[in-house]
Amino acid sequence: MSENSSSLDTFPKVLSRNVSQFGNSPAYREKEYGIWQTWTWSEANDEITNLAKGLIKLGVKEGDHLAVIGRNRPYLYWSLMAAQQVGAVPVPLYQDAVADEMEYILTHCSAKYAIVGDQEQVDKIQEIQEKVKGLKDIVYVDPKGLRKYDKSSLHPFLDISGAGKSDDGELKEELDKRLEKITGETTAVLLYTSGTTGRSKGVVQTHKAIIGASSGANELDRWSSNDHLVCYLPMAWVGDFMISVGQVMVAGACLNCPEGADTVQMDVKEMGPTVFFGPPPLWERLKTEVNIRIEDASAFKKGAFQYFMNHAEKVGRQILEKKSVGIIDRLMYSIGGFVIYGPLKNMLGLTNVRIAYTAGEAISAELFDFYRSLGINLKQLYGQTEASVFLTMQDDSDVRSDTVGKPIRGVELKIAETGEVMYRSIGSFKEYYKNPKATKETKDKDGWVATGDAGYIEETSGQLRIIDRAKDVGKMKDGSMFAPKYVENKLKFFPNILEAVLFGAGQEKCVAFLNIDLSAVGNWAERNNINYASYQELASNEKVMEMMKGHVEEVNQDLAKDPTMSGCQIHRFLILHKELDPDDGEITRTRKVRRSFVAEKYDDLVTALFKGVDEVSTKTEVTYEDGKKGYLEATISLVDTQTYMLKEKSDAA
Amino acid sequence: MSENNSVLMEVKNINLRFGGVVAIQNVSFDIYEGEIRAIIGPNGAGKSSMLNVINGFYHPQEGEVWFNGEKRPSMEPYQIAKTGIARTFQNIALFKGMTTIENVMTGRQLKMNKNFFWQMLRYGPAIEEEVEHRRRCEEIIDFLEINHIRKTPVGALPYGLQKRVELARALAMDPKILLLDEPMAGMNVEEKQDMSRFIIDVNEEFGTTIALIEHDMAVVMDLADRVVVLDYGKLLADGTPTEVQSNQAVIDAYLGVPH
Amino acid sequence: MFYRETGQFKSKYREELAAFPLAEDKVGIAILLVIAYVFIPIFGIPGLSYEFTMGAIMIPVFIFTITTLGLNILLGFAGQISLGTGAFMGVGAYSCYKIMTIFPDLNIIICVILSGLVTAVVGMIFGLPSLKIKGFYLIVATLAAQFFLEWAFIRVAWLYNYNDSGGIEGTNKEMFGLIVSGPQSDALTRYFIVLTLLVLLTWLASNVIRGRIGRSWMMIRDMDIAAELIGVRPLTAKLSAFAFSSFYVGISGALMVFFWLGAAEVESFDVSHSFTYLFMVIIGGLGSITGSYMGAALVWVVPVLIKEIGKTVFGFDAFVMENFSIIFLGVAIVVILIVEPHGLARLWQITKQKLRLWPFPY
Amino acid sequence: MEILYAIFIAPFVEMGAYPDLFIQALWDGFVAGTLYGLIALGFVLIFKASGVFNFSQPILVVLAALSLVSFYQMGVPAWISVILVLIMFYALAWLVERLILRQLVNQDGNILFMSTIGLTFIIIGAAQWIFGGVPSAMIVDELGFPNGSLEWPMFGGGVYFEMIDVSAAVIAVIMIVILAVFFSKTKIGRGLRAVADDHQAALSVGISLNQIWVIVWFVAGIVALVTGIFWGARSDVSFALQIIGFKALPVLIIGGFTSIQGAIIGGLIIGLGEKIFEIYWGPLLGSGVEGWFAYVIALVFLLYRPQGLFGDKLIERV
Repeated sequence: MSENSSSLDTFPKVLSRNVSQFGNSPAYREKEYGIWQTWTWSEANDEITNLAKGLIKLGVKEGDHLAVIGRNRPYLYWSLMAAQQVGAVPVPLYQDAVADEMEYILTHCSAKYAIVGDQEQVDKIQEIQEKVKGLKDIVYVDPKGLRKYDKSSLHPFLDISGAGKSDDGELKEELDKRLEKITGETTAVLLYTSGTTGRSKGVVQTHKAIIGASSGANELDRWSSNDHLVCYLPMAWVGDFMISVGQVMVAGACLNCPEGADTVQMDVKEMGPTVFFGPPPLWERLKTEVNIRIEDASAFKKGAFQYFMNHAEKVGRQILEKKSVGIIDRLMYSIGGFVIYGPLKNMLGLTNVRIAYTAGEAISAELFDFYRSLGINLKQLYGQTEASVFLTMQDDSDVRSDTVGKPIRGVELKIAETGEVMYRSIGSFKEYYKNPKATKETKDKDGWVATGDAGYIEETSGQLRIIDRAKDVGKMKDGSMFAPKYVENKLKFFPNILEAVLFGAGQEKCVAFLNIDLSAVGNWAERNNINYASYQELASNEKVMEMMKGHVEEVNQDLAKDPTMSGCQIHRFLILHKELDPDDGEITRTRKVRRSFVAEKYDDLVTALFKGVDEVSTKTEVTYEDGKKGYLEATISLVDTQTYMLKEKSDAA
Repeated sequence: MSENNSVLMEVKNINLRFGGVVAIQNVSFDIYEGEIRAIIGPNGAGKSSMLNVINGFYHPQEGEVWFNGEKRPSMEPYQIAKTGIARTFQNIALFKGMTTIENVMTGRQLKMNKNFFWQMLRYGPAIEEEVEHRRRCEEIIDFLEINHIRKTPVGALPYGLQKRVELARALAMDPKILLLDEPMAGMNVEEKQDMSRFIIDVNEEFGTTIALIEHDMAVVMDLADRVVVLDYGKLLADGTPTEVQSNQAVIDAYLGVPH
Repeated sequence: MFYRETGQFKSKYREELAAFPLAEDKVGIAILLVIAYVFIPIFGIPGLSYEFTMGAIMIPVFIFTITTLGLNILLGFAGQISLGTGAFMGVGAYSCYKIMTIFPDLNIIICVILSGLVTAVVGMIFGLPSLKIKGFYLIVATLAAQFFLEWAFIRVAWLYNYNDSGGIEGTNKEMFGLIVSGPQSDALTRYFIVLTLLVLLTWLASNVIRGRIGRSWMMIRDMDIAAELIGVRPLTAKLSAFAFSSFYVGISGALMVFFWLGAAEVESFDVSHSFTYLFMVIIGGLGSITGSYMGAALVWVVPVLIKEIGKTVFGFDAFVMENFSIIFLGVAIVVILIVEPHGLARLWQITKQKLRLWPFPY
Repeated sequence: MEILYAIFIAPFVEMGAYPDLFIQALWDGFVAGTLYGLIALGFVLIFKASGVFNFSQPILVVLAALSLVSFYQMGVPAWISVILVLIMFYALAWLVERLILRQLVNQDGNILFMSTIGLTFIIIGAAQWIFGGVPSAMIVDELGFPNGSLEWPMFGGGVYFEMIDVSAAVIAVIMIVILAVFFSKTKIGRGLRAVADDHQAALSVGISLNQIWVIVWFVAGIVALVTGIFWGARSDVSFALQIIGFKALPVLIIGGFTSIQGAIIGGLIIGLGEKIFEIYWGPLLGSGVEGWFAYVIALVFLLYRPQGLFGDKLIERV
């Protein structure tokens, strides 16, 4: 960043810097009406200012909370910034949250206003409006279907920003007054974590923290105003906020919003972003898709694909990392680039990608190498909401799949005696909103924040390595280490396994629940002439169980190699009769398993696994898409698996 | 439905014959501005023929069509289209050789008028006109949520979507009155719900007057402000859905008969 | 494989409406233009004599591409079949001849364009029956035009200035001090003129087709009743298609006589030629400009090459090779109808699609 | 005034003044019409049974005449030549079904139509290659047809009836009767009709579609042979016959695509019409109008009765 970055400690300041430096370059694009509608930084600034003035006119006071709900659209990003400008606190919410969750958050932060995307959100809020006392006005972006609604507390977005536009100076004066009061310590956003336990907590982040963390990250990866990316992850997720607001603003880059949820992939391909962020499941899905589509290609294409992918596996990473590679290999790689890698990246829309990030969970080495060998600079990063995301990142020269990188500028790390990773960062959160107790538990008086993750710093490389959630790392009955997430991730690296939940703390043996991946296994079933009508039917298929057994035993074999982990081998497992679903509270919206909740809900199944019976019948409550509840009954078979001795011994034998 | 009930269209004493076959016999009814008017009746009751009379494809032997408060002189279909009548067809009549967006653009044909010279150069007024109307079509595409199939040749689309593209094409004409010939025929329940929602949205957002033929009584009762019942080419009943539903003649002729 | 579409986004409708929205296609067209304007004039076609290249391949192919474009506009875009193409070319040729006679000082290019306009008017008149009749029936109407015009070319002596031969003949015509047409003109000069006209006419056709008028033709073609109910006036749509199509055919007829053959009689415009042009359109692909190029090239060049190779390499008698090329045309049309009724253009489109999706199959 | 007289009065005056010439014209028109009708009949047969608009029918006529004469010239006895031609046509029908129609089954009518144009080219090329392109005379005597002509004196002049024309008329009538009986009374004939109406229905009756196509093309070939013999006798046997064969198109327009009577009546209308017009009005236009007048008659018909003489009025539905 430029030398005066320290003085740019608030978003309004960053915005005006962008207007003066990059005024005519594109800041926001949205695919609408078939083309990419574009706003330059000056145009975006006008939009934001108008909206801010309009919000003042609407009666938004400093310190008010303003909820923002909807799919990724420029108007909503502007809403976040306009809210900041008027001194209010923007609170982005998950657009697919059920009314119940929404009610909790809106009540908790006593939101007075909401800016929403469309009719669907309006309906949802109006449903709970009676219970959420403080909520005064709703502003909507897309007027479709809302013509006949009662408009007393419902305003079209264009009216609000229109009011700001037609301002005679009075609002401007007020806005300027409020802008002056904003400092680096002012709250920039209130983000609700999708807590894996209990109700979500509101993380209060200041301007300084977010800008600081974003600057550190941008510096490492050399972001510039020429970068652009497509936002498609939920706006309420901290990652999207940090990238689409923090990093984009600090770099003066361009943010592209897709046309709709169905068209993301198409839009990414059209836009060809230079930076791309995707959680591991997305990378997994893309690769699966590639494999499925190649499977149907002609023998010639398949052969070429195999040949060049093997070659890429051999030298691709070295070439990407600028290591020395023989001239023949280099030549073959560039031919491969024309024939396979280039077209493949083109089909995935990743041709122009300079940096690709993955974070949130562990990624398998195989998957990681697949993308890197194609020449896509996929990197890991590690962070959390409380740290404004960025804690450690990987430098281009030192990228690995099993570590998460070194601390970025402004971050200090230490490992507590318990093995928990602790940090002190410029991006550290101010507090949990209305929850001083939790704040105290997490952040000590010296500013060290507990991550809740167990891990260690590799001596050779200085990179951080994460093992598991600190509280999940337990002991088994014989005292050996029980690290469920570590094992679950190994399981989930199989494309056929969507989710896994491991149980075994305080027990003699480990057992597991599995969720099969319906698309991958379904595809496999189709090719093997296995008929199925539903997830449940496929899950209870014997051949599928056989396959899962194979996967589990492979993991066991792998675990047996590591003396500290060999105790976590899975003795028995079952394939769950339903997919873990955020609507049922079993996983969070970011797809993290709520372990204790699951253990409690499926207590009968866990007991059965430990007891050693062969079959168990159960009845489970499920929530349907429309919010109605029902029951699902099933009889599930339990499968025994083979476990292995420590690697050294089996080798000898 | 509008409150003042001003009549937008009225057919008076229509008689239509093909050779010796009587298709419509002395039928009269009116359509209010802004309402959704349903025409129902058993197969062969003359419903489609009625739409064909309204949009000028058939010329009735006797009877008058009043539109916008004026008696309509005898006109060719393309001239009638110009007066602001658009329609969809029972058996989808999309232009199979074109994509979705091209099909919707055909709905703007009437509003475009730049001459051959500019068309050949595709420059200046011609391209400006093209852009202007493209924008309008894109809005309709967005409204009916068919963005993702914008560039798909319509022949490759599933039935339900084809129906929606056809609706988009009709809407692109910015019609005063929209005739829908069995818009939900052959659809499953979910598609029917979607289509009903779109019909209501169109009626509300654009204020378009809609006359539709539909078999599904539940749908008609939900959608329509008023219903005309035809049977063997004759008018059997005319009124609100509730009135029609309780009309004994209708029950005997139509509702009572399971089909 | 060659396509890298990622990042080729459009932020204006104008970009979206461009003739070649993809950068790779633009490059492809540029390469073709360079080949046509630079490579071939300098090097000819490797393996063939320069004179043969120009006189027997390039110039006629370009001229017949214009004819095919014209017929394709009518048949492929507007869906109106015509077996009178040969005679309409005659209209172009004879009217050009008359215009040159009446205005001896008029620039020949203007004469050619005027003769296109005359043909457009004639085409429109013979297109009138299309308002009432469709499909196979229209074939008869256009055959009426064909035979009537053929008759007129013989019986109306005014058309060929009452000369004894009964044919028409070009004289030397100059433009910017260069002899561009007639017995003493240089093949290369004629090549450039014909090529430039072809490029220009292709551009115009692609413009019209993508606009309002082109759409009205396709509406009539795909579903005439729906088109009418949407507000397309059949009279305007059909007659404009006949006129525009005939304009192209007429120009190609004039070019054929005055920039290629040098002289012509009624036989050059008879019904069997109409069939050949129809084949060009069908083999190339109905409703495709690219197809018009491919169809004209294939249908013209392959028989020429068969004859040439048969004569020079195998020493076959010309009559045998003539028949052999007729059989080739027949077989080609049957095969293309069986393999891909939409012609070479569709095959090319499929290939292109595969290249775009490479290495995926879909 | 003069021109109006020339158009509207003079021709009729002439007809009245020389009735023998008029009757001669009628007779010539009648014979030509019969032959047009026969070619059209070939179209109708195939269209009725397979929905294919067979553009190659005229060239089949040429092929029949040409191969017959060529076989004879090679030294094969006349009647054996006829049998050889029939065998050849059966083989051709089989090949067409195998190589073309079967590959294009379920395709649109236009495509089938185009494929028959392709077939036309193949036949032209092959026939010219094998039999040469030189016109030759039809072997009328050798086939045992009566020679010479009859002259009936009347109205102070005389009308000539060529014996071969009389034979043509008689045989045409016989063929039509046979075909009519074939279609309405025999099992195969009814099968053929069933195919045209409904392919599924025909299949369910147990008739193979492929067999039917072979049969119908063969029958069309027989009709072509008959036509070829008589037309070859009237003019030379050459490829010019093909152009004359196209006259069957206007005949079809007038008579309808599916009607056997229509084909004959249409043929007569065209034959008589163009002959009379050529003789009485042709000189006004510089003669040679026979080349296109038939099409004009058809056009006029189309404009007033688009469905032809024997078709039903269509009600368009949407």
